[in-house]
Amino acid sequence: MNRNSQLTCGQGPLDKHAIAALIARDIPRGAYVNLGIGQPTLVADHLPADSGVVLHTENGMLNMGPAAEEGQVDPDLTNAGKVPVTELPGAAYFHHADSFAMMRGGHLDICVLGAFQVSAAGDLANWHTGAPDAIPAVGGAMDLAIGAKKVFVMMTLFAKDGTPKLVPECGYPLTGLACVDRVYTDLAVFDVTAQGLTVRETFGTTVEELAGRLDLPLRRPATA
Amino acid sequence: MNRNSQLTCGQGPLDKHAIAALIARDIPRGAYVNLGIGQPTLVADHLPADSGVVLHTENGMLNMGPAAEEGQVDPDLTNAGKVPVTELPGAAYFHHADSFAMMRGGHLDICVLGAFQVSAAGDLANWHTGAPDAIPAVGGAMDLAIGAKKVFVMMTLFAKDGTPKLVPECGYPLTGLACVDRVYTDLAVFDVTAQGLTVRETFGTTVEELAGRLDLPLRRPATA
Amino acid sequence: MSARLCEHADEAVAGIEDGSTVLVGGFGMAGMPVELIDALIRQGAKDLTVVSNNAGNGDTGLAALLAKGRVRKVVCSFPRQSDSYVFDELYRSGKIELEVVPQGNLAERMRAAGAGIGAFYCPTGVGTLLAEGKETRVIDGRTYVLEYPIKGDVALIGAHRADRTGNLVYRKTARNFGPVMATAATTVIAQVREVVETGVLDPETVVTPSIFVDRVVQEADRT
Amino acid sequence: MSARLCEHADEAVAGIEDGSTVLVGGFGMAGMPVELIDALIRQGAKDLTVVSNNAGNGDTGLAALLAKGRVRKVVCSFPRQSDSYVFDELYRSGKIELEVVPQGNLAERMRAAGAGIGAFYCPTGVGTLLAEGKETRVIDGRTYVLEYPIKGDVALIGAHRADRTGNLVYRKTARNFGPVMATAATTVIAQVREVVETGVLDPETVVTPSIFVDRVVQEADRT
Repeated sequence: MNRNSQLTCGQGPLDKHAIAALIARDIPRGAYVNLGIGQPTLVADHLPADSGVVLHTENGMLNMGPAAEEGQVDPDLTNAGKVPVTELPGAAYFHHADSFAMMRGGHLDICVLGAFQVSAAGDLANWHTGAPDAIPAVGGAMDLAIGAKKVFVMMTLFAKDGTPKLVPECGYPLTGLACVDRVYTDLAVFDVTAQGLTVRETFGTTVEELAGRLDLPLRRPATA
Repeated sequence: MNRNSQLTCGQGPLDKHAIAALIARDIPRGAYVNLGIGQPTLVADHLPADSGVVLHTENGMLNMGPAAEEGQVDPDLTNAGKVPVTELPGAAYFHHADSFAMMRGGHLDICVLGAFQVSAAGDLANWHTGAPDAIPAVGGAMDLAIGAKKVFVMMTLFAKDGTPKLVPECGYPLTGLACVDRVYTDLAVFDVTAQGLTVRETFGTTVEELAGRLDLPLRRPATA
Repeated sequence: MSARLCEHADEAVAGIEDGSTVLVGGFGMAGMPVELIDALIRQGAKDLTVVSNNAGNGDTGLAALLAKGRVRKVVCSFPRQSDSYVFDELYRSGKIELEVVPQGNLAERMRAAGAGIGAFYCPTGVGTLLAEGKETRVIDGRTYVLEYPIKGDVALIGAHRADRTGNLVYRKTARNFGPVMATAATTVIAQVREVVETGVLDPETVVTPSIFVDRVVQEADRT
Repeated sequence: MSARLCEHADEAVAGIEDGSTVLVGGFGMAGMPVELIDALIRQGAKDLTVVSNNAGNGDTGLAALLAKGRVRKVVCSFPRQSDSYVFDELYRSGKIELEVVPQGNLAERMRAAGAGIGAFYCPTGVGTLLAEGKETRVIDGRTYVLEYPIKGDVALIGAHRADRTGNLVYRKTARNFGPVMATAATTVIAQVREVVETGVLDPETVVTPSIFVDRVVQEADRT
């Protein structure tokens, strides 16, 4: 575990803990946030104790606490990944229709999701490889993708085989159309804007280098 | 008050308490029932103490008890007519969307409503006289009319001016189409069936007399 | 964002703009946020659309807001009551618009707004005046009317207790429209009888989670 | 009608017919009505459509029902899990149908069934495989997919406590689909840890009112 990774601007590539720390830094105080299953859950480890950030889990809870430690496990209290968790003061429980109404009605400030691919227009593919023998399983991903006020993606910029995951158009089946606001990766952070992808920061690389490796026009931030 | 009116078959016309007693007699044990504002609330007075009938009030409660007596009044606890009421063991409170979902989703066994007119096809008019200067006010009537498994109407058979309230077609604006199952009046009880109106009982009159006064074909029950 | 605790109802209603759609909780007086309505009268916003079950009783609360001429339109299920003379007079003299909505549609349309539903096919009102001109569809042999969400700019609701993050619990039938309206407005302002420390409310019993609540004020006669 | 208290899970599931649509509560193991599922296996109904968030784990509960070949079709949001090998094998060998539904649609479609809604325009899944062939509509500039209710013949749910009339309370995130499924099925059967006398549950905290509950059984290992 590397929970104490510090943001090292300019150095890179970042490991998953450093990406999680970056995301945590960008979550405003008191925000209501859903962290998707898998790597996005690491973001919780990097939220300051006094952040006032309230975590939502789609199986019906606000103010979810950290994973249960030994002796704290309660089979009635799990997160969306079915991992035993804990409860913080100010918690509330609700049923699934209310939980998803909360998501779909635009009440969550931010959700953080993993991705197979994100397109230049902010289309998200994160539920299905489309492989003929794959068993499709979507869970709450499509609801989160269209529901949260801001959708942050956390992923590596390139797949293990070196192909980019930030692409002109997604090849994998979509989770949602034009729903991603920002993409946090090991090599850079991107904003999806009406004018295209804007690079916010790079880690151990440059915008020019990235532009060469991605089949995409990249913009620098207006202030850069 | 005449809470002890007994059903006097063959005698009539019935007063409102006797009609209420008739209706109470026909409500099965343990049924979930909504009693409309006005005269239908009298039905509660005639339910046996051990009936197990559960009263619903659309402002968000099941197992509503009798009207509050002096010293019991709680401004947070009223019925749909805004009259202070009480709570019985087994009560539950819920919000308005849940309360109307319960009604509209077909979960109530019976509702009892007043009416201006009921048509031979079971159309109900009970919310609006259609007069040009009338201020329309519908409340929950349309939701109850289409939602309860059985809709009972409680009314006098003739208006004060002598015109029938059971009519070939309603002249007043409708509350619901083909929604009434049974009509309890001072002179007779009618079932609305696919074959037309069937007279279940008369009080101080006969089917022939009623047929003469109503502009409607009337059937006797199959067993009569 | 977490709810803000306000010292006074005037602070709680600050910034409500002319022309706003204001959802007002309560069923009769139960759950009616009287102090917030009084503060809204002092605040002065006008040309309002008010969505509420009723259209005011007597001379106080909603009726007083209407009497001041601040309300352009009322959307409600039951405007006519024995003491709704303020509304009656405005309506009959053509000084206020009225949209009568079946009570279940009022609740469900606000729920839809809060739940991200674009529109829904509803069994209530089919074949009646209140469905005239509305799209209908037969589904599985039953006719439905298409109904659209009602979204508020502001909701003023009354609740029983709040914790400092804005979680709300209600009491008895005063719950009524509060929890639904809390999901359906951009800014949700709750008047409560008591504010308790966070952690005091049993999480199983919270009816309106803090995510829906923007501002909380404790009733003045209880502070 | 008020709920019937059953002595044993076998009595609670009696009469479930072949070909039924069975809503099964739980999210993972939290809220999963394991004793009712085991009783359903003994009861023998087959050709079932099961609606549940998942498609069974390991060899017990829902997975055991699937393994017995009783289920024709699964409607769920997330069939694939690390230990969903029973489902995986049936699916890959073409022995079971699968309808994947986004989790929010699963909940909302059952809510619609329980609330009398004929269909609703939903923002989830627009432009994806799961909306293919479905009607869409642009409302206020946003595209929605038309979704229809999911109604059950039977719901099997797990709750924490019931009173003798069938009012239910849940515990923590084991609440999940139970309250929604309880509104959406013709016959609702609840497995609870404890049955208490009527009047013991605080009416403010009842999550599923007794009107929705047909049969209640206390878990065998707690009687």
